[in-house]
Amino acid sequence: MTLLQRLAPLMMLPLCSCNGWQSALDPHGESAISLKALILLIVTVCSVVWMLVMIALILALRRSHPPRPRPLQRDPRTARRMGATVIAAVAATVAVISGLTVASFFTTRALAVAGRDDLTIKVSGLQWWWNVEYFGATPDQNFTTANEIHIPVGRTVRFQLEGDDVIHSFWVPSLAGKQDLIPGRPNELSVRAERAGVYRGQCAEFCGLQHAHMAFFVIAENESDFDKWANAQRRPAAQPTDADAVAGQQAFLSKPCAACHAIRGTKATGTSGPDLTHVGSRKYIGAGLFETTRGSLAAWIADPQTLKPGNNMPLVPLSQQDLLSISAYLASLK
Amino acid sequence: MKERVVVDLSRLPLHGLGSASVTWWGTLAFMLIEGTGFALVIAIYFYLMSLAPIWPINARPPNLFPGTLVTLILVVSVIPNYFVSRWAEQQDLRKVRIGMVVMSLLGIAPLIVRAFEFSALNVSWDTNAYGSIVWIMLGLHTTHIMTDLADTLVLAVLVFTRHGRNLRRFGDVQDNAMYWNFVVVTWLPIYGCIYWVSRL
Amino acid sequence: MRLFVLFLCIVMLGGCEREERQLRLDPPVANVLDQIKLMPNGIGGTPPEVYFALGRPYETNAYNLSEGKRLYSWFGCSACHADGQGGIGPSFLDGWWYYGPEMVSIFASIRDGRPHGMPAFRDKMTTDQIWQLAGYIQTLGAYSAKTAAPSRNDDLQAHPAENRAPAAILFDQGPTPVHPEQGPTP
Amino acid sequence: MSENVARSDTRDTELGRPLVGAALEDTWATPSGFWGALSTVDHKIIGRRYILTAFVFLAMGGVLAMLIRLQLARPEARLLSPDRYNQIFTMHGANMMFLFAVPVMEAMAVYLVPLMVGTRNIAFPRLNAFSYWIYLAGGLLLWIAFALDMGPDVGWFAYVPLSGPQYAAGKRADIWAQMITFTELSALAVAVELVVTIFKQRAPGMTLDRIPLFVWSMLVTAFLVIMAMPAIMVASTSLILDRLVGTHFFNPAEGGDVLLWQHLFWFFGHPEVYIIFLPAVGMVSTLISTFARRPVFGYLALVMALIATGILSFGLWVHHMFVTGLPRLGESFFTASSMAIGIPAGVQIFCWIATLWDGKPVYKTPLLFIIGFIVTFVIGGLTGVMVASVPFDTQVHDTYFVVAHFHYVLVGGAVFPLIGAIYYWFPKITGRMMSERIGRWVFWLIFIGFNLTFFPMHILGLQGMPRRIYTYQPDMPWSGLNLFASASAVILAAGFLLFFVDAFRSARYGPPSGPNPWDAPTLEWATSSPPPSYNFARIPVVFGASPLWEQNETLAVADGLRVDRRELVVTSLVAAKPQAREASPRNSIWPLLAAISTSVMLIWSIFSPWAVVWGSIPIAIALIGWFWPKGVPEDEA
Repeated sequence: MTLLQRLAPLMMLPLCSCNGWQSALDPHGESAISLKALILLIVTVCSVVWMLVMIALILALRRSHPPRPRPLQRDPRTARRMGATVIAAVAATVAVISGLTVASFFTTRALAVAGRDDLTIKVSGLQWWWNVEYFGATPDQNFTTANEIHIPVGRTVRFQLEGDDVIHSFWVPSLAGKQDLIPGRPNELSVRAERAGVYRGQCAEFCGLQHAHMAFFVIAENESDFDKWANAQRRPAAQPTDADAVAGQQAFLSKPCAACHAIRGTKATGTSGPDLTHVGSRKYIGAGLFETTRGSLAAWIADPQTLKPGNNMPLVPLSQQDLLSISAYLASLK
Repeated sequence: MKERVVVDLSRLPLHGLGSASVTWWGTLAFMLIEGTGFALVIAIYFYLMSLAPIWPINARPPNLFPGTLVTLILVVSVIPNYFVSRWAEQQDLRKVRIGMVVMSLLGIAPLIVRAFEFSALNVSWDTNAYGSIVWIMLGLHTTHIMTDLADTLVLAVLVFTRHGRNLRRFGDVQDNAMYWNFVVVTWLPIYGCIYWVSRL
Repeated sequence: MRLFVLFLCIVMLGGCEREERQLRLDPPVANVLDQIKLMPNGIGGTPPEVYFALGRPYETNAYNLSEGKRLYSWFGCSACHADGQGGIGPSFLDGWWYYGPEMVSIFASIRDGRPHGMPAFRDKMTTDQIWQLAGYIQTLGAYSAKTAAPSRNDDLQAHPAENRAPAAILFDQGPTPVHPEQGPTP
Repeated sequence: MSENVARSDTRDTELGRPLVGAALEDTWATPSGFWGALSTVDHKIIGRRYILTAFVFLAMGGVLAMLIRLQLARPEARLLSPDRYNQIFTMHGANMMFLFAVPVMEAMAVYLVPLMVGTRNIAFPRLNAFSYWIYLAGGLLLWIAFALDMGPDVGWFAYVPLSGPQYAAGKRADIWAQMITFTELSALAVAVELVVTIFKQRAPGMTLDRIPLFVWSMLVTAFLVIMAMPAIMVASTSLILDRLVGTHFFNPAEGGDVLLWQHLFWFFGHPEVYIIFLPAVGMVSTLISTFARRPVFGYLALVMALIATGILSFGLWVHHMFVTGLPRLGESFFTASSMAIGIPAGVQIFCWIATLWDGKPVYKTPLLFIIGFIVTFVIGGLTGVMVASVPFDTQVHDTYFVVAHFHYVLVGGAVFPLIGAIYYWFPKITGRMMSERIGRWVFWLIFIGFNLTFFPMHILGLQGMPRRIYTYQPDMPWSGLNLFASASAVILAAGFLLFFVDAFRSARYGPPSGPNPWDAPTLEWATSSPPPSYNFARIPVVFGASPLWEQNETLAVADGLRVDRRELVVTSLVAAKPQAREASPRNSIWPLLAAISTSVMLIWSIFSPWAVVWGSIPIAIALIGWFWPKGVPEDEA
């Protein structure tokens, strides 16, 4: 039992830790909630089983043994009793196991029928960021963003998951279980957020150098906020007003930046990097690396290979002035 | 620990044939390994086929002639193979010598035709997944013909040396014959896949 | 034993050369790498000493070559040169190049552009990237394959992979017809 | 050689006991010196090497593990670059699975099985030597590559496309794939030897129901190896072909499929777990019966459980692919099958507990490790039941929960029994005892260190920490438990260090053990420790499942074998009736030459397909030299 006593506090720990904005034990999505129920059920049952086995083991070791000089001398009565006990124990195992199988099967069914999907979002995993496409009523209503997904609370959202280079895995523990993004095999995942909030997700399938820094955020907000956000995203980038930002735009377009990044409404139409049209409005840059501030933008542009070694954004030599103005421009893209 | 002799082994033969020989079991085990390998490549073939919209993937099905010829040679070769095995069991060295020469020739013949079989596939290994898998199947089986041919040739030489008149040699000849049957048997499903499934 | 150690050291050098992944090129080094000396005719020339000091990383290092392959598609080279067979622009596979197969001239072609339609990528790519791309393009037309050269893409098979000496394989087709308007013939 | 031929056929019957020993020694001994070491085919010498090498790899893998823990001890640590880190965790996994866990279990069998079935050498001793050299070459290939910054960096199951031609630059992934070929080659060779040894070389009278349970477990394991490993060889070969000559097995654009890799890999990969675990089951059964002073309870049930586990293990590979979007119904089937394998496991656990309950436990270090095994392995088994559930798995797959799970299964379930087994058989192998006092320290350090290190990982996983990340950000709630795990890992490492120290010290200065220090019932204890080169002066004859307990005064033996040539008894498959006095090959250098030429071919073939053509020629020559009769008495028949 000593082991159990030592483990008990650890067992409790997750259940009380609620800062898990990326935690299967702090669910705010329909499926995550039912999954937590299943997790608790199975964990409880298994803990009981484990304790029973340990009790049996301790009894076996503590038993006061009748003296038997020779190992091979058998006692048919004990043999029979042991046989019965073992058979009973095995029967119990079978019962527990089939019970758990049934339980998990029904949870699977519950997940499979996740209600009518009325909002579809296409998420593509790339080394090492997430490209997000929203589909409007008409094609011109479509828009693209990156690493930040807004969804309306209480509505079932269908994510179309596509791996564009290697296998990634889309996982927002607080909302739902994970689903892989596999090249050549599109997958789908239905998610419904029950409470408004910011939920962190992260790539769960090893995908190379920066697997560790491939996070994204799902922001669940009420219908009106969501629409407001969507309309803002549809608009092309705001034209800069203050001199600094204007200079920044010039620099951005004349430097390599524009070759990989798109900013709708400008000549920057690169597609190999994240869309920056409203980068200033996003909570984080660099796939969850830093909160978006002018400072962090400047730092990131100045030396991406030190902050996120191996990612595909090159170290572009920039003058102090260019650096400042570009970061000012990007920060202004709300 | 004191010892008490309860069994006298001195009457036993120095070497057993068939299931009394360890090499026989060893050969069997290796056949099991390679058989699993063949089963797997065939499984891959059908797996890829189930994914492809059309099969074969933009390629004409292979020309039947060379493959069928190889199949005929292999199937026919089973008959002398059976006799070699029998003669080995009867420990008739003279017949075994003839048989081994015949089997060597019957091992070389399919290899010659096989050379043309690859070009008859009408697809290259790097054209698409269909090309890759048929090349692998054919290549895997070709290596088996080659290895067994090498074994046959060495044995054929051996039976003409002073080591020929030896129960072990006859055992080796039997194992080799068994392995050749295996090579022939594994070819049939592969032949079916490459030449006929692609025509379905 | 000593021989074995010696052998190890050789392999070690070779190994590191081929496989180490230089993720960040220091700006000063990048600056120097930008200083190539080119012949007046824009064909031959020499790279800066540091290029050799680094062990000609852009020709021998597998990671750089594969990065070059990625950049080839990211910067739309295929728009004119297809997968190397050429189209609007000349082919790379025939190994018959207007400006020769030297790294410096490839580097110059990409950085500064060439007459008759080859644009300059000076403002679109960093020095590091241009060198990587140059190294990759050199493998496209190589007569014999490098073991460090990239292999096929998870993509439709357009031409044999670079690590299989594509040029050597495709030479029997002979050089693509000369388009004089595409620049001076060497 | 010639005088051997000249010498007339002499039988042990004609000689007295000491003379027999001397004559047999003369026939079976491995000549001392370098040449003898390279050409030996003695299963004990090769088994010792195998075990030693495997433990060296364990130590090296452990160092990598400590580096991993060091890096993860605090958020955004810059100790290791992501590139290095990816190589390190890949090396750790590949090394532990392919260079330690599987080989060490087979190595124990190579040493012990011939002794336990009462024969003089393993079947196909030269193949045995070959398999060791190949294994060594594979290990060197991997580690030298790692030292050259060429170490694989794609994870130990190397999922395509990440390991494929486009995304894995250079030869790193090929080195991983070819290392697999080396280790699988050696594993398959040993599997064949074991099957044949167990089928055909058992002591007269050792019928199927008298085979020691460790031998049974190795028989099942050997069949698992034979059926499972071809899958990974096919997989790694096709990966190399994709990368080298541009085949399209895993290229969706040309009709290939990315998931095909996962199917092939896990069709091998799941049985792999049982290839590692079943030998441990055998060890536990053997040790428990010795230290409970009882024959293990439910012999038949345990054998059936072994076989059932072996068969089931091929029916649950898809539970590694629950989040790849396969049809839900199929997944539910695999949930059922994965859970079902818990039943044989239950049978085993209950039989062991029953044995302890019935017996009179002697608390020596080996038994401590067995008890520790039951405690931790049950946790591992139960978390296994958890991840077998599809919905549960969608939350914990590829997280630290799974990391914790398989460390509980592999370390708790296989390494604990293994260390127990080393403490148990060490006297047989070296003739000296290991220290009981240090043994207890080793046990408690490893047991506590292990649980403190890995239990928190369950929680980390549920808190959303993915595996294989080289660092994590400070704003994640993971740093506390990670630091705790890293600190506890030091205790674990200390335990292993102490174990190695004890082993080395005892091998030299340990107290002599005598033939049967534990009063154990199986045949390996019927001969001296360490056993003579010929294992048994006269082949034992058995009448029960625990011979040394049944005939504890005098051992029934058979005679009539020749002493002037290497001769052993071949018996029938079921009833173990003597069939022949088969010869066992002499020492030979050819296996080493064959291994060298094979290694050259395999490594060369990473770089050029032509290696397969030209490289095969020396292999063929070596094999002919290997099998060509040399006119020694062993050729007589």
